[in-house]
Amino acid sequence: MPETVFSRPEALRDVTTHYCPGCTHGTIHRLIAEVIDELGVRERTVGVAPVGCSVLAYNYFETDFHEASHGRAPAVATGIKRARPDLVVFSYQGDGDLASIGMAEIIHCANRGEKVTVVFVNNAIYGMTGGQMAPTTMPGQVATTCPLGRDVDHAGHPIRIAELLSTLRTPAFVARASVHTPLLAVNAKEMLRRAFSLQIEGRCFSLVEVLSTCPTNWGIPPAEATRWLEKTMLPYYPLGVFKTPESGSREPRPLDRGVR
Amino acid sequence: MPETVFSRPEALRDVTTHYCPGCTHGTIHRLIAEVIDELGVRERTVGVAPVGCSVLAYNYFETDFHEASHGRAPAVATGIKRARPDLVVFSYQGDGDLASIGMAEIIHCANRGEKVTVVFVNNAIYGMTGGQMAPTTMPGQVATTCPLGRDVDHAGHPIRIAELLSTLRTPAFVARASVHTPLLAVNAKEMLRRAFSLQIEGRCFSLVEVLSTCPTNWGIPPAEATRWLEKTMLPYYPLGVFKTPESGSREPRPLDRGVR
Amino acid sequence: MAKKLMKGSEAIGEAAVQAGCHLFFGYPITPQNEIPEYMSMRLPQVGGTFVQAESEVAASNMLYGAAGSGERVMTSSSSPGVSLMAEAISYLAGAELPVVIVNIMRAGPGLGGILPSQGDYFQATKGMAHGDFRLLVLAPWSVQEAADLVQDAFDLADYYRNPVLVLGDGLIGQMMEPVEFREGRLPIKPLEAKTWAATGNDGSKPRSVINSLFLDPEALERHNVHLKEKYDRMVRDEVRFQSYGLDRDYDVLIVAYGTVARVCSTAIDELAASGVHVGMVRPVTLFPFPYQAVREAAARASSVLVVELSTGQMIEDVRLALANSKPIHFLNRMGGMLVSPDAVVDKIRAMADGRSTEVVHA
Amino acid sequence: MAKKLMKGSEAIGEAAVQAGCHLFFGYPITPQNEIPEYMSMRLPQVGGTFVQAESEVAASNMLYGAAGSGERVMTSSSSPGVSLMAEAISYLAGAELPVVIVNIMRAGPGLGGILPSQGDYFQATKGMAHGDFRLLVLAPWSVQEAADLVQDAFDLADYYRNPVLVLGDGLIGQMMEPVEFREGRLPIKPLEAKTWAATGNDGSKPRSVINSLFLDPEALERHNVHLKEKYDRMVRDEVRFQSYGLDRDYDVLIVAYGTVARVCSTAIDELAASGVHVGMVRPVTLFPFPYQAVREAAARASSVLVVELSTGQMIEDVRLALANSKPIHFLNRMGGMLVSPDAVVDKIRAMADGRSTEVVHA
Amino acid sequence: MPQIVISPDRCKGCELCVQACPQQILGMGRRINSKGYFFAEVVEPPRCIGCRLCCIACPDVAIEMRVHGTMYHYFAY
Amino acid sequence: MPQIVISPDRCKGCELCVQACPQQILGMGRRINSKGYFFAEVVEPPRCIGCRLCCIACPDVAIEMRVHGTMYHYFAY
Amino acid sequence: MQNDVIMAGFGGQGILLIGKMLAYAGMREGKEVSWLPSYGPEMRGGTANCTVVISDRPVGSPVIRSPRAVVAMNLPSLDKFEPDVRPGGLLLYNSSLIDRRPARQDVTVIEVPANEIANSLGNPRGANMVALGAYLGATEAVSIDGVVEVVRETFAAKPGVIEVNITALRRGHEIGAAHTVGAGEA
Amino acid sequence: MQNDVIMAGFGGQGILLIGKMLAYAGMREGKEVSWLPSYGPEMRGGTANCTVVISDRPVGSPVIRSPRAVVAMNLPSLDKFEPDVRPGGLLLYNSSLIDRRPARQDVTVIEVPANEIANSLGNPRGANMVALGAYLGATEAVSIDGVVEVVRETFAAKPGVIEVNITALRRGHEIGAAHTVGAGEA
Ligand SMILES: Cc1ncc(C[n+]2csc(CCOP(=O)(O)OP(=O)(O)O)c2C)c(N)n1
Ligand SMILES: Cc1ncc(C[n+]2csc(CCOP(=O)(O)OP(=O)(O)O)c2C)c(N)n1
Ligand code: SF4
Ligand code: SF4
Ligand code: SF4
Ligand code: SF4
Ligand code: SF4
Ligand code: SF4
Ligand SMILES: [Mg+2]
Ligand SMILES: [Mg+2]
Repeated sequence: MPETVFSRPEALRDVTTHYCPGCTHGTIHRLIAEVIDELGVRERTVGVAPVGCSVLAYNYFETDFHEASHGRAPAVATGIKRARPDLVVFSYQGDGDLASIGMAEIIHCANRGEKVTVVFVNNAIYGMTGGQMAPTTMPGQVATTCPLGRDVDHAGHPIRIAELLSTLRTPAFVARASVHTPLLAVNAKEMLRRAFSLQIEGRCFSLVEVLSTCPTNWGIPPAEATRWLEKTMLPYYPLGVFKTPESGSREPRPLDRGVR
Repeated sequence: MPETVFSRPEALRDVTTHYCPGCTHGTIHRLIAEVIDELGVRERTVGVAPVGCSVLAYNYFETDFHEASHGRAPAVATGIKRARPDLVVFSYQGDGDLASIGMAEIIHCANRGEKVTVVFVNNAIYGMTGGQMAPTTMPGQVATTCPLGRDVDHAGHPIRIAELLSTLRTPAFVARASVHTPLLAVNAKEMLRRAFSLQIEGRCFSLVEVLSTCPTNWGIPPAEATRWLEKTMLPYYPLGVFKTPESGSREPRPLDRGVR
Repeated sequence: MAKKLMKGSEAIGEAAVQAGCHLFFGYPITPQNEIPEYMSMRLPQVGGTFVQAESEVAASNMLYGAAGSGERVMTSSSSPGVSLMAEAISYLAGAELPVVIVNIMRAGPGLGGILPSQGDYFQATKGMAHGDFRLLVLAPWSVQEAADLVQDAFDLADYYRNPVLVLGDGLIGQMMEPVEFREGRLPIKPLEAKTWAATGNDGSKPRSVINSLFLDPEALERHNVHLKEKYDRMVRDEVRFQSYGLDRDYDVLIVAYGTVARVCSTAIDELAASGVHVGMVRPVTLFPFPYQAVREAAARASSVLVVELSTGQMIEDVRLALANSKPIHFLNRMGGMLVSPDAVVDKIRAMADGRSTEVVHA
Repeated sequence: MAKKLMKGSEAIGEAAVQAGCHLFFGYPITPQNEIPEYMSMRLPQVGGTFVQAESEVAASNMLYGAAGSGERVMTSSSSPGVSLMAEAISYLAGAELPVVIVNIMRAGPGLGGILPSQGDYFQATKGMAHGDFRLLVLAPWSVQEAADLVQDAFDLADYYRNPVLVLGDGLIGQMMEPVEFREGRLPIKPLEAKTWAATGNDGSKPRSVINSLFLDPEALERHNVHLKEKYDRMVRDEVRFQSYGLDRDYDVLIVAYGTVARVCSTAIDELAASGVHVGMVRPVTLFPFPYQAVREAAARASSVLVVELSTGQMIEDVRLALANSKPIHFLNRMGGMLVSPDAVVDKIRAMADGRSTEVVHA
Repeated sequence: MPQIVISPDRCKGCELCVQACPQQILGMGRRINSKGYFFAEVVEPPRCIGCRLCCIACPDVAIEMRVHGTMYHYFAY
Repeated sequence: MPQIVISPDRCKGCELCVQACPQQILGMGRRINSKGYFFAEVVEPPRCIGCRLCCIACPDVAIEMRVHGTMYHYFAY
Repeated sequence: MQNDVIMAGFGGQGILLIGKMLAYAGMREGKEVSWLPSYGPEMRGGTANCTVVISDRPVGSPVIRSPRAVVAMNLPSLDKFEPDVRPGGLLLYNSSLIDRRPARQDVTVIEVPANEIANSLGNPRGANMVALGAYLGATEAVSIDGVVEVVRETFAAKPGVIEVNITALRRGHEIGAAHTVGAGEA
Repeated sequence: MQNDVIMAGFGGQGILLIGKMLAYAGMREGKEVSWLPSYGPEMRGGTANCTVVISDRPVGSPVIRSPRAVVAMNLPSLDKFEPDVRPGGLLLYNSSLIDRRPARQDVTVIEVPANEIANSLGNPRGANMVALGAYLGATEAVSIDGVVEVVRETFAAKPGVIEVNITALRRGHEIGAAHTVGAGEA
């Protein structure tokens, strides 16, 4: 009898997604679903979908779901978790959603130490609305609202969410992963597992930033998109764990001290 | 003929403020006004007042002003500066205003590198509305919405704005000062001068966080309030310059690197 | 329970707690800071949770998450803060979540002032946010009624799966009056278990998805029709109003709501003492508006006086009710200024002797 | 200039640029992404500035800052995004800042869908936010008119020192039609220098403070009275509407706005071909609403048909206009579904042969 | 013996699996599926080493793997 | 000779100047000003060293300083 | 029958507190009551006032433009509210801090040296209690015994101040009683 | 006189482009025109369609429920729009990708092997031009010469593709012209 050693996880519904060919949103979905399955928490997990290409995430996971308003998923997750601390709550958010309009909500959710898990999908663009500049768009990268490429003098440099959040004093798990190669995807899953586990143990807030491709709005085929990610995004968005509940405060010290 | 060596700066209107006795909002106002005078830019300076105890700041400075909605002063300042890059634009904001409701606006304003100056008055409380907990309220500190003292397990740890903003990649000047002793006030003025100067030179965004007292809502007399600030706030909110346009990126590196 | 002297804001908080509200999410704003402050003290005592949100935007979205989990939840704010909740309130209505929202109105527009106003009537009853939806809007005129309506609001919200707005003004929030909480209060509506709540799924029921997105326009149209039917049921079943002085003949009918109606009641009493009889219909639900009650009571009067703390908003609903059948006069103050009983008396006298002119619409 | 085939969104952007709009602050949202995209390309060409804000909240507050500096500025969004601007719009009205806001409506409530809708009528004309204020609301029915009204909007905003809202729907935003921009266009209002702008002060004029806060209630009341007078002037001077087919006798009068009115015009033409004459009044300004025009045109009809892409919002203004003088019928679609000319024809036929029943209000 | 099963209807033809396969035994076919995509196929099944990199890379869970008998994995997954 | 001038009507009686003065020559008077505050007074004017710490500490710009003749400052201000 | 009063003074004079005590005592006597503070501009250091209505029937307007009585604890309060007292009404003023006599001739004016009395009782913070006592003495709006009860409850946590406050209340009552004024008819 | 048409196909087939070219050519002939895309659900990979109206008088409804013509470039489009064609109208379908014949009997059906023709012209991306040509041939909604002009302008930046596209257009035109259908009366 052949044994099935790789197949769709239970927590991922058996439907075709609306994602474009090669879009790694699908990969990230699968990794989350695998972690939920492996931790055995599917029946008490509630997801929060963002507004972005993953707006229909509630159609893809075999768990209860809330569809949040644009950027406010961390607040919605807070409401759920405070109402029902026994649930496992995760939000799934894009970079426009989390790093632009939802900046206040993610920082305060992390800073309050809400025991929720945030999966932050950074594809350096607004996918759903057709390729506008995101806070994470790379310098020089062309987008529909920066047709000549992102000009850092006008729009600033890309925001690094993992770095930003890891400076908060409240204990948390913060990591950045990528799924553009299978081995990195395996590592991403490990990060997600740690993130969910810490929540389940009631330890802390957790966030995994996952670099993702948007072949459609980057205007390049999927395989090339993984190379672009590797070449352009990876040097600016280093992978790894930025903060663990044990690692304490990581904020910068003053360059020079004030007079005392 | 006696020479007047200390008197009200021109940029500070000759009126009595509505601030409580001993409230250091008044001191901070004066320092800003002195800097404006000394840099000779009063006639082309436009201030942005927050919603908070300093909501009436427009009555106190001898410059044009905008009254912003709660937390959005950095967006208003952006609008002004983009419309009229020749103006010197500063916002004056409290910790509820800037660090709570206005978190997204201050981060994105700083990250875009808007050439404006933000004076951030951190008094660890919501002054105007009667002493509710702020994001900057100290652990254990009693406030009207944390009557048993701030519980970090429930509300998280105080947010350090200077540290948070200094991790952004876009060049900026970020410093923290205090005015609870005269010598520190002199240093605070120096920080403000650098902040305004960098704006005037068109160099970068600048923010000076100034620790401030709220005798009324802390429920202690002014002199005691300065001691409380010194003892409780200062160890958690170190003074100094956190970022200069030259000092580059200060974001934390990963604790462990991802698999490549 | 014995009567307690309570501030309106505190009575609102206590009423919510007694109605089983377990979670409160809010952000300070005058003149209703005492509501979150009370809740921060009181909820932990009953095993509930108070969260000071980072903003009204966040508070209203926390409400969404907690309500979607099936708990009784509340937020409160004042005018500018409510405007920041607009998007989320539209989501709450679209996803049919039962929540109670309290707006202790202050004067606007913009930052305005912090004194009482009724300038948010249109926002509350008609255009709160984008999309076609309605809130059930309850307008108390006393601290006791504020407490009662807050309790009813939770039942109505659960029954209709719709946000309910309690619309007070700074006076309701700030004044103290005796309040009594009925013991053993029963829900005013038959309530069912919230099987729709998203609380995890073990396969024993269909998945719960709290949602207002319908990409298929036919599905969204069906949803809109469903919502409209719900609002129509509210219109049919939930109209509330109070009559004052309609047991005698009267020449003028006053229409006013909230604390303004109380001021009018004093004026009516004073006029009665001098032999002038005036009636009043006080809408308690602003949506649904008591069109019929106003129409019927006006039929017995020769003219109608609308009193509001705004440029004139409820007056449009009165005009819809009356359809030109009676002349309408208008008395208002704005910006935090209050209508006094004397001003109402004067206005009624002015109507009697022709010094007041009818409001005519463009 | 020669006619160009342009998408509505792009025509709106170009019209703004030609009206001297120098700054655009916005946040993407379907179905109007082409407006910010166009501006991001076009404004730098004319020395202007495009800023992609972090949110609609930020965009609307940037607008406030830039408008307070005396520049011509615009933002655009679609329904949920406009709800997020509510607080700032109240501030803009309170501080009397001239700005142009474009809302390309989509279906709601909540996230809803992205197809055309008119569900934001109440929000636009009545309850946009807290406090007593009004926006001037212009509703184009074609790409050309969208361009024209955007240009007029800047003049009206400056003249009244008030936000002007251009209310379109997804069709206006997405469709392409020929557009012509008049060269040497002159302002439609006499405009004065913006001496009130806060642009630094050298002592030659009083300090400028852009503000909506009035802690003294008497001052705030005066401000409210001042604003009300302004709105009354708009009501007196700015009503715009278009008559269609009123040059003949007609039995039914249609009232509809925006692209829905266009659909109705096709239906009217088709009916005329079969000998049935129907008239139409199309409000171009939604505030101020053309009450009188509707009333007068209805007087010649035996019944009125209101057509909307909502549960029925403008119909309240029609009812205010008619005050029960004519039976009103209602035809609507929702959720992104569109009214077709056939549906209008059928409805008119149904009204003729008694199959359609009058809308009666509670 | 690892066996790779690609679902023609789930495949969107992104070619990420093709890029991922260390044995280079995956390729795009010439047929179009119901959604209009060319879909991936295993060119030389016997050379598959069962590394599952293709499965992991596929964003659409279009690839399943079955094995007969024991096998070693490069990594715990 | 430095000369300290405290405006009774601007003073809110917060005592921050009293705390700041290294010479300890400032104190609170017993009179109430128009706003209901006891206001600060210079107790021993001749001992003033002109350091301006009181001026800097005062949140209400209630203290002015005038000098006759040259003087040195602790710090540039 | 309705009694209504506006009590006004500096923020720190304990005005809101005596208003609440009055309302509370009224409620305990079975009357209908309302207490309404000024919560004016979100500013510090201004004056504070509250309106208390005590009535036999449901309280209509909690806002009283022309109160039956005014208690003015400082000059700004007297300036502000003196004109509003209903003709025939009552005006109590704290002569310790107010150095002008009220001008109104058509109202009963009672001069209460509240701070002096409080100081003389060794209870400098008790001027508000003196004023409340005087108001009670003049109007009998509620019984002094009821208020004494309320004082005991209010200060239950600081038993040391109970008796001095009751003494202050009674001393005020004596002053007020010398000018008893009937309550108005509602 | 009014011509209106719904053109539909996969996202990548260049449907919106030929619709725009048609409208543009109409405008240049002095006609009133409108072009309306489906901008349905914010999703990827679905089908796209647009409605073009070309008329002698101002365009009324830009939304056409029962179009005078439909151009279906793939099966889902045929399935969706076949029922909507106005009786007596025109239905063009891309027989290269659609393996069923339309069922409607009350409309003129034109089979256009658009991809095959395009491939045979060495211009595999030109199937849309073939279809446009066929529509023009059948309706003469606007003159083919006008459209040729528009093609030249549209591809001005890529001169290499101009002639192949014009050829594709003309080949389509021939097919359509074999079935000429008059325009409707508005
Ligand atoms: C309040 C509001 N503003 C804007 C939008 C429009 N909108 C939908 S998705 C989106 C951004 C999507 O980008 P991102 O979050 O990066 O997700 P992605 O699609 O790239 O996965 C925007 C701006 C909206 N729906 N609501
Ligand atoms: C939208 C909105 N939310 C809330 C408020 C109420 N409010 C006014 S000031 C303030 C906070 C003030 O605290 P902070 O910013 O720390 O300033 P401080 O008074 O301490 O100087 C709040 C919540 C408001 N005016 N508008
Ligand atoms: S648009 Fe980009 S992010 Fe969205 S589904 Fe397509 S590839 Fe993925
Ligand atoms: S309340 Fe606090 S911050 Fe506000 S003026 Fe008083 S002391 Fe200063
Ligand atoms: S399992 Fe490994 S070797 Fe086999 S097809 Fe997949 S990637 Fe290639
Ligand atoms: S990775 Fe999956 S979707 Fe992509 S080509 Fe391979 S099997 Fe198909
Ligand atoms: S100047 Fe210095 S020494 Fe003189 S009074 Fe002030 S603090 Fe004291
Ligand atoms: S510091 Fe200023 S306000 Fe304070 S006591 Fe001294 S002089 Fe008065
Ligand atoms: Mg993205
Ligand atoms: Mg503060």
